This record gives sequence, C-alpha cells and structure tokens, in this order.
Amino acid sequence: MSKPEMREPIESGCPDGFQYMHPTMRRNFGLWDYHEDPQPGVMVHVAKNGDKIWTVKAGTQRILDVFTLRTLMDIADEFADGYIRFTIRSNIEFYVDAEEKLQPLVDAIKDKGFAVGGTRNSVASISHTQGWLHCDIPGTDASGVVKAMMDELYDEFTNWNMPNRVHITTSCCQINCGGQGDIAINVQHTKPPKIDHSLVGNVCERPSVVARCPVAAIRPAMVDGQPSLEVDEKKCICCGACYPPCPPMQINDHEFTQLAVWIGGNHSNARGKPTFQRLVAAGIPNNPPRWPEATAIVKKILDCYKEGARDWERINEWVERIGWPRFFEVTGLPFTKYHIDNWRGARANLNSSTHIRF
Amino acid sequence: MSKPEMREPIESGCPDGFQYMHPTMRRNFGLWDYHEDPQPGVMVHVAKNGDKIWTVKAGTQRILDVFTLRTLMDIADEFADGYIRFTIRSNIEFYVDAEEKLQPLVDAIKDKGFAVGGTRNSVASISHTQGWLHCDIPGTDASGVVKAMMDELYDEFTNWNMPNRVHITTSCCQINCGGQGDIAINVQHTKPPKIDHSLVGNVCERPSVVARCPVAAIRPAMVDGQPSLEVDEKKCICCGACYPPCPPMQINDHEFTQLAVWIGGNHSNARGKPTFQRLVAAGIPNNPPRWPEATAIVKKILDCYKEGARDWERINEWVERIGWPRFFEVTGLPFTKYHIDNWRGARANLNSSTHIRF
Amino acid sequence: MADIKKYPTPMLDVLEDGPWPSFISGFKNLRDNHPDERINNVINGLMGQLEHSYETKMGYWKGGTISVFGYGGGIIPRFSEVGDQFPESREFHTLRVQPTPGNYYTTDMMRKLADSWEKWGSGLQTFHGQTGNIMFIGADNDSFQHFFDEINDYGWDLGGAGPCVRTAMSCVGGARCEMSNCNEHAIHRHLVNSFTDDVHRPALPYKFKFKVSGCPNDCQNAIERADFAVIGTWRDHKKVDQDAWKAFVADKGVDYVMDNVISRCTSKSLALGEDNALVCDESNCVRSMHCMNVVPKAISPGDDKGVTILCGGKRTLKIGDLMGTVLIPFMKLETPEDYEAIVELAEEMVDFWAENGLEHERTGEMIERIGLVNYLEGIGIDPDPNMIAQPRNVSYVRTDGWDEAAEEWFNRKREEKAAS
Amino acid sequence: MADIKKYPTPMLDVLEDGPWPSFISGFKNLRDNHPDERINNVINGLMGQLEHSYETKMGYWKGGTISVFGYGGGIIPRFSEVGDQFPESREFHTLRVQPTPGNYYTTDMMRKLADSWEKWGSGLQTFHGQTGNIMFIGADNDSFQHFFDEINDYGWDLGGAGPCVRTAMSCVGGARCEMSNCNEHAIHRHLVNSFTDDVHRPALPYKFKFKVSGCPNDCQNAIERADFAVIGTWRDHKKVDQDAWKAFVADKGVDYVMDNVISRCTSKSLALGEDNALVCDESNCVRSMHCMNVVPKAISPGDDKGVTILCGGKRTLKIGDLMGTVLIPFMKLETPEDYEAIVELAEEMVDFWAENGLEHERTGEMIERIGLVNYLEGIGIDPDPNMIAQPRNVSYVRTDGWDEAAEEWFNRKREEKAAS
Ligand code: SRM
Ligand code: SRM
Ligand code: SRM
Ligand code: SRM
Ligand code: SF4
Ligand code: SF4
Ligand code: SF4
Ligand code: SF4
Ligand code: SF4
Ligand code: SF4
Ligand code: SF4
Ligand code: SF4
Repeated sequence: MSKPEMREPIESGCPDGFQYMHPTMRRNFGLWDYHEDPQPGVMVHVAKNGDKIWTVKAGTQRILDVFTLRTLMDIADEFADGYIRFTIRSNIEFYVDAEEKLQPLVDAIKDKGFAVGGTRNSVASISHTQGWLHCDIPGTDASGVVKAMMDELYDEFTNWNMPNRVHITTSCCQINCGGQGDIAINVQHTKPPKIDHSLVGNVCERPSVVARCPVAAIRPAMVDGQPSLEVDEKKCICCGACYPPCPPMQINDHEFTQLAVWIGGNHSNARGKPTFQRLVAAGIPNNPPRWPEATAIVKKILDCYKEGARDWERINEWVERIGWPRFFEVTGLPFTKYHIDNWRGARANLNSSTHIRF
Repeated sequence: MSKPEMREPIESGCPDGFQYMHPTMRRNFGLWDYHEDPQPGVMVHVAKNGDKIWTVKAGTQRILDVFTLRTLMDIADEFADGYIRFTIRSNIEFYVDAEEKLQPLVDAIKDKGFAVGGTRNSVASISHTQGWLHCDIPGTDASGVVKAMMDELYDEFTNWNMPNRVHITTSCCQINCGGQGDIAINVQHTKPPKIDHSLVGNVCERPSVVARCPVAAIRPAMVDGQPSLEVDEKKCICCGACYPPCPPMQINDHEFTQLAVWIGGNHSNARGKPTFQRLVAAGIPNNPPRWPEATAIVKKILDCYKEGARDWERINEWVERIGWPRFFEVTGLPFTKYHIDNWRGARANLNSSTHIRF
Repeated sequence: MADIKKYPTPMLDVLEDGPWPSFISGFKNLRDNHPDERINNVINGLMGQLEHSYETKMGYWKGGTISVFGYGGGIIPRFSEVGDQFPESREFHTLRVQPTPGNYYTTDMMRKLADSWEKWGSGLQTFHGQTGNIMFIGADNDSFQHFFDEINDYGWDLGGAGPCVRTAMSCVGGARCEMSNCNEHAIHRHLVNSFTDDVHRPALPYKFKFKVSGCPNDCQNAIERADFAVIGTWRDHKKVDQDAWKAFVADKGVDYVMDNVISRCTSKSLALGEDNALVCDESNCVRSMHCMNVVPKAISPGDDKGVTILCGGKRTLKIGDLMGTVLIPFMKLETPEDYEAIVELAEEMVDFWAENGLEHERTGEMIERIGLVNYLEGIGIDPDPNMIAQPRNVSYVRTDGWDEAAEEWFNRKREEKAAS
Repeated sequence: MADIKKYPTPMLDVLEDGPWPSFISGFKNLRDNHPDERINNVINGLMGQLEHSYETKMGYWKGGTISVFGYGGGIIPRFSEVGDQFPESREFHTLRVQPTPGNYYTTDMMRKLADSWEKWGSGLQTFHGQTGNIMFIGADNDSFQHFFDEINDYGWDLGGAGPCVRTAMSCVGGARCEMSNCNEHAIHRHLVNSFTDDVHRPALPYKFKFKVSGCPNDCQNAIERADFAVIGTWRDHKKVDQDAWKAFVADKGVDYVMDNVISRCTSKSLALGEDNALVCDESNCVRSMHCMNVVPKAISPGDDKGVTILCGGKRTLKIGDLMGTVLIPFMKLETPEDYEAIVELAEEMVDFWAENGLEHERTGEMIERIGLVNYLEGIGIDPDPNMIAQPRNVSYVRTDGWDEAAEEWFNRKREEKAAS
C-alpha cells in the first residue's frame, strides 16, 4: 500500500446537514405542526403550510457491511426520495413526500428483510456498543446480544403492544457506554481482578490506576521484588474500572463475568423528571450465542408491564405506581440484599416512611 | 440542708399511665370511633359505644412556675374532671365527659389568661428548648423567642385560618433539639469559633473534639508552646459542634450568631412521605427581647401560605406545588447561593430536569 | 416572702406584654410572692443572669458531672459562669424525670409533684422537654438527691442523659384517638423499661431513643428523631362506613370531595363509584392516612392492626439529619410473645450498636457507615422490598453470592406460603 | 472473491437464524462474496476471533496509540491479542467520523463513503456509535491515513477520542418534529465547531460532550449523558388549538381525556372547562410535554422559544451516574449574538474545568467535588432558584456574606424589572 503523503487535515469539524436533508424537511425546518401514526414504523408529519412527509423507520443490524448499506440505499433510491437519516438508536429512516409512495416503500423494506416498526408504544430497537467485536475491555458481546434479543422481541418492535415506548439498552462492560434504558442489560463482574504481576511494571500507570478505583481498593505493592499492585479483595466492588488503564488487572472471567438487568432509566422529562435505572436482576449467565436467560427476564418484565401498566406509563412510572414490592411479586424475580443500596447517598433509596402496601 | 441518706434508687422506670387516665379514656382505650371539632381548641371524640369525651387544649408558657401549675390544676378540679395531660408541644389538655361542662371550662381557661386553640388548621404553639435559661451552648433564648412570636401569632392559634396544621419549632443552637417544623427558627453561626488557647489544655478532650467536627476543620496544634487546637477557617462551616465538647472553642458571638428560617419539615406520613426542612432565610439578627425581624419573616411566610395554599396542604406541599422559584417570588425573600446545597448528596437537591415554570 | 434586692430586668419585662402567657410573669410571681425565701432568691438570681444574657446575647451556664446515688445520668448539671454576679442561682441543675406514656396526670399527682419540687427546687418545671421528660429545672448540689428520693418513693424515676437509652415518648393514642393501631402505652413501657439499666448508667456509644406513634400521622415525629420508631398501622383493608361516607358527600358536594379526598389520595387508589359510594383499590393503598384524616367518621384503619418499625432517625450531628428507615414492615403486637419479640429486637439493635458503633455515633450514622445490609445481617433480619424506596441505581455493587441470596428469598416465600 | 480457508464459526452461525437482520450474515457476505480479497481475509480473521470470544467468553483486543497526521485523537486503535491465530485482522482500528447534526445523508453521499471505506477498510461501519460518530470499524496501520485523507477531502472530519471535546449529538428536531423549540443543527455546529482544536488534540482533564434536544422529551438522552446539555423549551404560554382539542375530546370521550391527559398533567395545571375546552393554569405548567405528546394536533410549545442548559451529566465512573442539572434556565437563541453567548458560555465552562478538573474528572464530578456554587462563581453565572429542586436541608452551611448575596439578588431583580 502506498505511503500517504502527510498533508495537514482540513479541520472542517461537523458538516452542515442541510445539504443532505430531504427538500420537504429543509423547506419546513422548524415549521411542523403535528404528526400522526398511520401504522407501526410509519409517521406522517404535517407542516403548517400543509406539506407532509412520511417517515418509515427500519431496524437493521447496527454493524453494517457495505453490501447491506448499498441495499438500503437502493431502497431509498427506488422507493423513497434518495434521502435518509439514522436515529439515535441506529435505525434508518426513509422519507417520502406523497402518500402513494408509502406502501411500496414499506413493502420494499420488509421484502429485503428489514424490520419496520419501533415507533410509538413499541419496543424500540436495542441500543448497543462494541463488545467482543472491537472493544478492549468487554465482558460480553454487543451485536450478538442485541440480535438474539431482537429476534425474540421482533413482534414487539413491529407492533404497538406496549403501554408506552420501551427503550432497551445493552452495554458490554461496567463502564456502560450503552446508557440506561427502560430496561438495561449490563455486565456485572462478580470477582475481583486477577493481577498478572509480571505485566504490571510495563503496562500500568500505577498512580493513575490507584486513583481510578472508586472504593480505594488498590494499593501499590512489591510482588516478587517487582513493583506491582494489590487489591483489597474485601473492599473491591468488582467494577472493572481498573482494567482499562491497567489490563493486567484481569476483571473479565468466563464464569464470573455475568449479566444484570436494570430497569426504569427514563431520561425524558415527559411527565416525571429524568430517572436513573435500578437493579432488578443479577447473576445472569453470560451465555453466548443466544443469552436465553437474560432474554427470558427481559420478556418476563415486558409481559408484566404490558399486563399491568396504564397507557402512557413508562416502565418506571408503572413500577412507581404499583410499588417495588409488587414488582418483585408479579415478575417473580427474587429480592435480595443486593437490591438495597449501599453506594453514596444510599439512604435516599431507603423507605423513610410508613408508606407500605400490604 | 440535711445530707440525704444514700439509699438505692427504685428503678421503676416509666410509670404506668392508666392510673392517671380519665376514666372515660381508660374505659374506651383503643375503642374510639371518630372525632369532631366543635370550635378551635376543642375536640370531641366519640367512642364506639357512644361515650364521648371533650378535650380542651390550652397554650401555656412551657416553663411553668408552681403557681401557674396550681392554677391549671385548680381549673381542672373545678371545671374539668381532675385529669389532664400534656401534648408533645407542651400544651395542656383538659377533659370533660359531658357537653354541658364544656363551655364553663373553656371560659375558665381563657379567664385565667391561657390561650385556647391550636387544634386542626391553626398555628400550633411553638415547640421550644432551653436557651439562655439553662443550656450551656445556646446562641439565643428559647422561651423568650417563643413568647415573642406567639404574641404575634395569637390569633392564628385561637382560630382556624390556615390551610392545614402549622407546626413551628425553635432551637437555640445548631444542634437543634427543637426539631424541624413547617417553619423552624434556628440558630446559625456565621463565624468560626474563637479559641481561648489558655483553656484548651485543661478542658478539652482534644482527640474527641477533632473527631466531632463534621468537615475535619480542627487540627491539634501547639500554641505558645502549649498543646491546643487550630481551626482551618476556610473549611469551617461554623456549625458549633466543637463547642459542647470543648467550650474554649467559643462559637457564640453577640453579632455573628444569627437566626435562620427553614420551612417544610413535615414529619407525618399524611399524603407525602416525611420531609426535611429547607433553608429559606438566614442573616436574621438575634435580637432580644422580641426578635422582630425573625417574627416578620415567619408572619410573611404564613400570610403567603394562607393566601396560596389549598385546603389540607401543609407548607411543604404548597411550595412543592407552586415551585420554589415562586415561593421566593411571593414571599419576597432573596434567593442566594446559600440556598444551593453543597452538603453530602447535594446533587439530589439540584434540578436535574427541564421542569421549570416561567 | 423575702425583701430582696431585685436585679433590674428591663428587657425581660417587655416579655410580660402581649396576649400569650408570659413565663416572665411566672418568674416574677415566684420571686416576689413565693413564701419560701430560698425560691425568691434563686429566681431573682436566675432572672438577673437571664437579663444579662439578653443584654450581651450570650449564655452563661456550664456543665459538670452530677448524678443521684446509684445512677450515672438523668441530671443536666449547670453551674453559672457569672456566679459571682448572680450567686443565688449559681447551681441550677435540671432533673429529667420520666412521665407516663402519653403524659397522663391527675391533679392530685401534679400537686404532689409541685409540693416536692417547691420544697427542694426552684419551683420551675416543664411538661415536657423535647425528649419527653418532665424537666425540674433548678436544683442545687444539696437538694437534687433529696428531691429525687422523695419522688422516687412515690413512683417516679429519672430519665436518660448522656450516652444511654433515653426516655421514650408516645402519643395520646388509644386513650383518645380513633386512628390508633396499637397499645402505644404498653409498647412504650415494655421497650424502655427493658433498658432501665441502660437508661440510668450511660455506657453506650451515644444516645438511643424510642418513640411510639399509634398511626402514620406520627404525632411524635418518631421517624424524624427516634433511633427506634414504632408506628401503628394495619395490614388488611381500611374500613369504610359507606353510609357515613355518602352523608359526607351529600353534605360537602362532589366537587369538594373530588378536590379534597379522591384526587388527593397518595396512591390514587380512591374513586367515587355508583351512588357516590367510595371505591378503594386496596392493593394500592399506602396507609397515608389522608382520607381518614379528612373523613374520620367514615373511614378508619383496618382490623388487622400492628406496627411498622423504623430505625436510625436523628438530627443533624454529624452527617446531617437522618430520617428513620423501615426495618420491620409489619409486626403484630398482641400476645405476650409479640411483646417479647419487639423487646428482643430492640436488645439486638442496642447490642449490635454497642459493639459496633463508634464513639458519639448514633444508630443511623452507623447504618450510613456500614450499610443497611450489614446492619440487617448483624441483627438477624431478612431483607424485604418494603425497606426500600427503590433498588440501588449505581452499578457499583459486588454481587457474588447472588444465587444464594435468591435461593433464600425463594425458600422464605415458599415457607410463607406453606405457613399461610 | 478469494478462495480462503474459513475459520469455523458454529456459534456465530446460530446468529443467522431469527427474523431480526443478522450482522453475521452481513459478515459472511463480505467474507464470501466481496470482490476484494483483502476484505474477504480481514472478515474471515475477524469472524475467527469473534467465534473464539464466543467460545471462551473473553475479548481479545488491546489498545495502542494511533492518529492521523496533525491530530492526536479520533481513532480507536485495536491490535489483536490472538493475532497469531487470526493474523488477517491483527490490526483493526476504528475511525470516528463526525456526522451532520441530526444524521442526514443523501444516498449519493452514503455510496461515496462506502466506496472509500471498502477501498481502504474492512467494509464494516456503524451509523452511529453511542456518542454519535460514524464508526468505520476495521482499518489497519497502513490504510487509516489514506481513508481519512480521502473522506476529509470531500467534507468529513474526525470526531473525538481520549480526553477531549467529543463529537456532539442532536435530535431530528426542526427538520421533522413539531416539538422543536430551537435550531438544534445550528446549536450543535456552533458549539462543537468552536472546539475543533479541542476535539482533535486531546489535552483536557477528560472527555466533554455536547448534546442537543429540541424539547424536554430529550430524545438525545442529553441530560443523562452530556456534560453540556441543551434542551429546547419555551417561556410564554403553550399554544392550544381549542377546535382541535374539542375534536379530540369528542373522538376519545371525556373519560379517556381525563384519565390520559388532564389527570396525568405533571403539575395538575390542566382542567376541562365549559364545552370541554382545555383550561390551562399557565403559571404552573412545568413544560413536561405530556399533554402535547398525547395531543400534538391541539397543543404545541409556545412562541417565545429558547433553550435550557444543563451541565454535568455522565455515566458511572467514578462516583456513580450523574444527571445534568440546570445551569441556564432559559436562553434565547436567535441572533448571532445569542449564538456567540452560548459559545462563550461553553468556552468558560471548558476553560474553568481545564484549569480545575483533576485528571480523568468530568465536569459533573468536579461540580460534585467543589459544589455547584463554586462552579457558578468560577464561570460567572448568578444563582437562580430554577437551578434547584429544593434548597439545602442540612444546616451545615456557612452563611457569612448573606447580606451581600441578598443585596445582589435584590439588585438583579430591580435591574430585570427596569429592563422589562
Ligand atoms: C427519531 C428520534 C430522535 C432522533 O433524532 O434520532 C426520536 C423522535 C421522536 N420522538 Fe423521541 N426519538 C428518539 C429517541 C428518543 C429517546 C432516546 C432513546 O431512544 O434512547 C428518548 C428519551 C429517552 C428515554 O426514553 O428515556 C425519547 C423520548 C421521547 C418521548 C418521551 C417519552 C416518554 O413518555 O417518556 C416522546 C413523546 C412521546 O412518546 O409521545 C418522543 C417522541 C418522539 C417523536 C414522536 C416526536 C415527534 O413528534 O416527531 C419522534 C418520533 C419518534 C419515533 O420514531 O417513534 N420521544 N425519544 C429517536 C428515535 C429512536 C429510535 O430509533 O427508536
Ligand atoms: C464506541 C462506543 C460504544 C459504541 O459501540 O457505540 C464507546 C466505546 C468505548 N468507550 Fe464509551 N463508547 C461510546 C459512547 C459512550 C457513551 C455514550 C455517549 O457518549 O453518549 C458513554 C456514556 C456517557 C458519558 O460520557 O458518560 C460512554 C462512557 C465511557 C466511559 C465512562 C465515562 C465516564 O466518565 O463515566 C469510558 C471510560 C473512559 O473513558 O475511561 C468509555 C470508554 C470507551 C472505550 C474507549 C474503552 C476504552 O477505554 O478503551 C471504548 C472503545 C470501544 C471501541 O473499541 O471502539 N466510555 N461511552 C461509543 C462511542 C462511539 C462514538 O464515538 O460515537
Ligand atoms: C395531641 C397530639 C399528640 C400527643 O400525643 O401529644 C396530637 C393529636 C392529634 N393529632 Fe397530631 N397531635 C400532636 C402532634 C402532632 C405532630 C407533632 C408535632 O406537633 O410536632 C404531628 C406530626 C409532625 C408534623 O407535623 O410534621 C402531627 C400530625 C398529625 C396529622 C398529620 C398532619 C398532616 O396533614 O401532615 C394529623 C391528621 C390531621 O391533621 O388531620 C394529626 C391529627 C391529630 C388528631 C386530630 C388525631 C385524632 O383523631 O385525635 C389529634 C388531635 C390533634 C389536635 O390537638 O389538634 N396529627 N400531630 C399532639 C398535639 C400537639 C399540639 O399540642 O399541638
Ligand atoms: C432539654 C432539651 C431541650 C428542651 O428544652 O426540650 C435538650 C437539651 C439539650 N440537648 Fe438535646 N435536648 C432535648 C431534646 C433533644 C431532641 C428531641 C428529641 O429527643 O426528640 C433532639 C433531636 C433528636 C435526636 O436525638 O437526634 C436533641 C438533639 C441533641 C443533640 C444532637 C444529637 C444528634 O445525634 O444529632 C445534642 C448534642 C449531643 O448529644 O452531643 C443534644 C444535647 C443537648 C444538651 C445536653 C446540650 C449539651 O451538650 O450540654 C442540652 C441540655 C440542655 C439543658 O440545659 O437542659 N441534643 N435533643 C431536650 C431534652 C429534654 C428532655 O429530656 O425531655
Ligand atoms: S461498554 Fe465497555 S466494553 Fe462496551 S464499548 Fe463501552 S467501554 Fe467497551
Ligand atoms: S475492580 Fe473496581 S473496585 Fe475492584 S480494584 Fe478494580 S477499580 Fe477497584
Ligand atoms: S438547641 Fe442547643 S442550646 Fe438549645 S437546648 Fe438544645 S443543645 Fe441546648
Ligand atoms: S464550628 Fe463546626 S465546622 Fe467549625 S471547627 Fe467547629 S465543629 Fe468544625
Ligand atoms: S399518631 Fe395517630 S394514633 Fe397517635 S395521636 Fe396522632 S393520629 Fe392519633
Ligand atoms: S390511606 Fe392514603 S393511600 Fe390509602 S386510600 Fe387513604 S389517602 Fe389513599
Ligand atoms: S427532542 Fe423533542 S424536538 Fe427533538 S426529536 Fe425529540 S420530540 Fe422532537
Ligand atoms: S406541558 Fe406538562 S405540565 Fe404543562 S400542561 Fe402539559 S402536561 Fe401539564
């Protein structure tokens, strides 16, 4: 391969999007009036001047090969108007400016094997991260987990069965790049890191890894006459924060790196203020290629939510209304000492009242 | 005075109250059905068997001389049935078991200069503490503050003008034995303690005073060759916690020991969960014998509450409904940087949402 | 009445004005009109010193160590720092005496106490201090033992002061309140009288307070300020007298009822049904009392009564105010065994804290330091979802042992099911 | 298409089943059917390594240091730890490329990007990563500079990686959403493009992220995960089209409307009036969006639009997840001066943090450490009651300076009044 000539980069930063925007959207920028939802995965937005734009949302594998990408572009060219965008959850949106173009577009998308849906009160596609495919610290895979779960949630994506939107997230280590969601499937390590002392000397910035530990469990130490580190295993909360700056602190383990499910991370300001996710289940085996145990818990929670929530209630709102004890009752998930907070400010998560449902 | 013979105490502990209880109450213990409120300060409780007992509540000076105590007993003997109790707020309750005894009792109480009221949606009498009369660490008086304020709130005690009960508390140092209330008038020191180094050596348990400081601002130090203490004045939050175990750490000051008003400490589980008080005004002069500045703020808050709250809303509920910005607007109290929390878990008191009223 | 030289009290005098009963008038009455010269003098000195405080805006008492024979606490000793200026009240100790649960007195007993106190003390007392004690304010070194002996003889004992179990408090409760769900009086006495030694001989890390309220209205502020808060509650359905309810609706009108009851229910579990009957979703009622506070004639607590126990409430020192948090969601208190069980629980709690609390550390602060779970394990209580407002929301937790914990939960659930 | 020796992938193969589009099928297509042998091989190696991960439940990439000429960041370098077993994908770097605000593309541009990427890279890409970058996944040491040069020539630039200002995100917003209150696109570009140097040359304490949502629905999760969150809002009254509203009521029925709109209003500020008109207590609306989310045809944001700015959101490391908190309750964003002002604010914030943040400390963590007030003073913002959920509730605070602070408040209020 030729050596690149070393030219100065053009620091153009973030490009202007208006050049790539569907003309109806460009023309009506900031002038939309309302929208309607003709069918799952399809919205029509109506501008103040009466202009309309139909959006069709399709779920894809987030990690696209160029063939699939070109297939999507072919659909856009043939059935839509040659403009697309991606949503924050990596779904692709196609646009048409006339109703008669709609159904052919929807059919074409489905025809090519993509899922149409994810709008309104459906389960949106699961947001994900890098996993074993690319990251240097993952405890599990990301694309695989999501594929396995979305296969099971396919009907929930393509239909409006839920009381409100469901946003599911996954992350492949405890850093949690994937965010929080109505349901978050996260990695949970359960054993302190095993240190490969022979490597520490070369690879680790020892002071900074000591500083990185959230519970001050790491101390510099001499091991076999070499400067290394030691972990106070009683203090260690197995978070894995030491691993990125110091890979010899092996936190990942084929058995003890497990999954946990958290619920109720609802970050919109709709009705209530944004809320954090809360732990509901841990000790879930990290079980590729299909992670059936994790999926079963997710589905159980969704079933109970579908059954019990009122329209417009997100998962957190439903649980807050019925109370956490009842959540554990209806889902059949065990309540354990691990649910009781002991992090900073834990007291705010305790029941300092006699408000109890019997 | 004769020397007492040193006999072993009879460790009887807490005595049985049934022996001192009005017979109607004893008979119907646990068998009450409902109550009604015929007039301010008067309740009638009706038992399941139809028995009735009228309670008349009277406000007194909490610190009673034996003459006043005997006057109260005289009233009880002549107009009531010879049984009384005191409430948690040091009000005295008289009981009669027949309606015709009621009005004469009420009249007699008023006649002797006591206030009848404090039930239901009135301002209850202010709970107080020891102050300059007895405590070793007070920054202000207690009986005096309360007398001065109750003079001004007399009509609010004897009438039902408020949207709901108002429980006011006072405390005479930052230890706050007086509790929290809908309105709490508390001491706030504003300068770090001045240390009388000559006394420290003799009087202070130096390690334990160092440990007592909530912000670790005290260090052992040598001053003039003697072991003493020093305070990091930048860290010191002027809480006065060091003063009880080490009186040479003079925190009280005739100018810089001031008053502060906190609101919304509502400790019942009625409707909402129990809440803590929240700072609304500080820098209030500690101004005996009548503390007019503090009283003015209390009255202003009560006026706004009376004006703005719905029936059954306690002060905290009212403010939570209208929002804190509006509270500062309607009361005209200044909002300052001091209102913004910086204690542990401060973030929970910040607005992590876009919920804003403009 | 002695003819004494009165200290001038121009600032205090101002506190004789105004409609609210004046403690200063009371003081003056003692100073000027009490037959016992000792009392005239003591009060004169006290007023002199208090006036001095008002003028200088400073306090002038200091503490010390004093106690009756056989006890280590129960008295707050006070010595004047300006004793040379006001020698008459140079010693001015307060005896803390435990009242009955709910603070009941006959006038006779009151007079008896007044007689004893004016014989030995200053003639000033408070019913009651914020912890609930009768405070006999103003004894000197020579008299406090006499006074104690005298009232101790006819049934009264000292309360707590110092690092010890403190005097307890309980609401009027069953004696006169339709909301009561428990025998506050019995609970109060069972608890505190199981700890008389710990009340009288301070040897704990710090103080420990019991408070009992008969219902969630918590008229004792127990959750906010007791290490051990007992709150009456019920486990079955609340009781609705539909006739009384309908009469209420008819009287107040539907709008009033909607605005003040239905829409204000904490858990939105009430509705107006056919005929304006009250419809309750009992599975969702959180026992927040509001509906029955507004309509006590029609709505009452259920029949399956008991208590919720919360732990760790206290005020500011030294990590900030702490509310108590749920420890026992529900406990029956009917049989002697039930009462034994609550006392045992309290003993476990005091013992664990006595062993593990730091100096000057209250139960709530200790829990904050070690975490609720460690506390639960220390005193042998199983975790329960009613203990939490919500599960943890930060992923910093170590979950090895999850499977065992889950297993325990399922076993407990199975046992509960088998038992019922 | 090369005739290569394929690593067996029995576990991955299972992920071809099921209705959801399969990334594994996509991989296989590249491996088996792409005309470029280099790509066949790279993907074969990648699949081999991934299968190995599935079997052993461990990851096998490690980091390194790589960057294009002139920049310090923007690429996540990856070297295989099992490169001897799977040499074809031994180097597998990801280039992070900034998309347009709102992620708009023409098919032409997409094809162009795909052409460049398949020329130099693996043929795998993601639209987009969780921070919003296009991720071109899988370049080797020799190719990444070429690829960058090529796409940089036609308008694309790298995003952030490392301790730097990161790629920003914004919602679809004004382009297609009736809820939009601001020009998300302009805000996004003004902000992030004022920091290109800080994006490309990591030299800050840690990362700094901008995210823009056009309304409080916050479709970008900005409050939860941006150091600087911009959320569109309005200051006047929301707009109600009463005809459309009544049509909605007529269609759905009063019960539905009560249950789903009126009684669900966050601030209980809605009522059904005469004729089923919608009655709004505008002084109490907290802009929680619910009513307009349910009835977008009848209810819309007001006309006096602008933004609320929150600061300090981020995920768990190292003190636990933090939500952003209000910094600027309301800011107009219309004139060029307005845009200058928001950029200046961002600069102040980044500067103060660059000087005062500890290593690896995000803005929110710094605020947690120094307190919001010190931060406000550091960046020159006045305290405002909209910044708080409630005032402090622990008395541990030092209030000397209260009078000056109160004075400042009154002065500001006077000025505001004079100005309006
Ligand atoms: C396209 C997208 C923004 C983008 O720039 O990419 C978007 C677009 C819209 N959102 Fe959103 N939201 C999008 C992600 C989000 C997120 C973030 C996320 O998914 O992680 C959130 C907030 C975070 C959270 O859920 O905690 C979000 C919270 C909302 C809400 C508030 C929901 C609630 O009740 O809490 C609404 C209002 C509603 O549902 O009526 C909303 C409504 C909408 C509407 C209906 C607004 C409108 O009138 O056009 C848009 C159509 C949504 C759709 O596709 O169903 N959007 N929306 C995102 C689509 C993601 C996807 O492909 O599924
Ligand atoms: C690629 C991406 C996940 C994905 O597949 O989408 C990602 C991947 C990594 N993240 Fe992330 N983060 C990604 C979005 C996020 C987000 C979401 C966001 O930006 O909105 C977060 C949470 C929000 C936040 O900033 O707090 C996030 C929080 C982290 C953190 C924890 C930061 C913290 O302060 O708590 C780390 C650890 C660190 O930086 O030391 C981290 C570190 C990493 C590293 C660099 C791990 C490492 O130290 O080597 C990962 C590189 C993976 C790789 O091989 O490419 N990543 N990371 C996302 C970036 C793609 C993009 O540029 O568009
Ligand atoms: C007598 C007393 C208990 C005692 O053992 O001493 C008491 C007795 C009653 N309380 Fe109380 N409460 C008493 C102090 C309290 C306190 C504590 C305090 O004052 O510091 C509280 C809770 C703390 C707080 O306010 O934060 C308290 C919270 C309530 C509530 C809940 C109020 C609310 O809406 O938040 C009710 C219910 C109600 O008002 O309808 C209530 C209701 C009642 C009723 C009406 C109950 C009944 O049906 O008989 C009693 C008559 C009250 C009266 O005198 O107006 N009581 N009540 C106390 C009278 C104090 C006084 O002299 O003013
Ligand atoms: C007398 C009384 C105030 C009153 O006038 O009513 C009082 C007076 C004192 N309290 Fe208190 N406290 C009194 C009830 C309370 C309460 C209320 C309660 O018990 O419900 C509290 C808040 C609840 C709690 O326990 O947290 C209270 C929290 C404190 C504290 C802080 C305790 C803490 O852990 O935060 C101290 C300081 C200490 O103990 O070191 C304290 C210390 C003191 C001392 C002993 C000050 C000292 O260190 O010398 C005061 C003696 C005053 C005196 O001269 O008699 N006092 N103190 C109350 C006791 C009377 C009684 O026995 O009935
Ligand atoms: S969540 Fe962890 S493993 Fe996954 S991409 Fe982020 S840093 Fe890497
Ligand atoms: S895993 Fe987390 S808690 Fe354990 S040593 Fe590493 S950084 Fe510290
Ligand atoms: S509040 Fe302070 S000064 Fe007042 S009695 Fe309690 S400890 Fe003493
Ligand atoms: S006043 Fe409070 S903060 Fe200051 S030194 Fe004393 S104990 Fe510490
Ligand atoms: S706490 Fe309940 S039972 Fe006790 S007096 Fe108050 S309302 Fe009555
Ligand atoms: S007790 Fe409270 S929660 Fe239960 S129905 Fe009454 S108001 Fe509602
Ligand atoms: S954040 Fe608001 S403006 Fe932006 S897409 Fe979501 S709903 Fe529309
Ligand atoms: S925007 Fe929210 S607070 Fe305002 S009226 Fe609508 S639902 Fe109520």
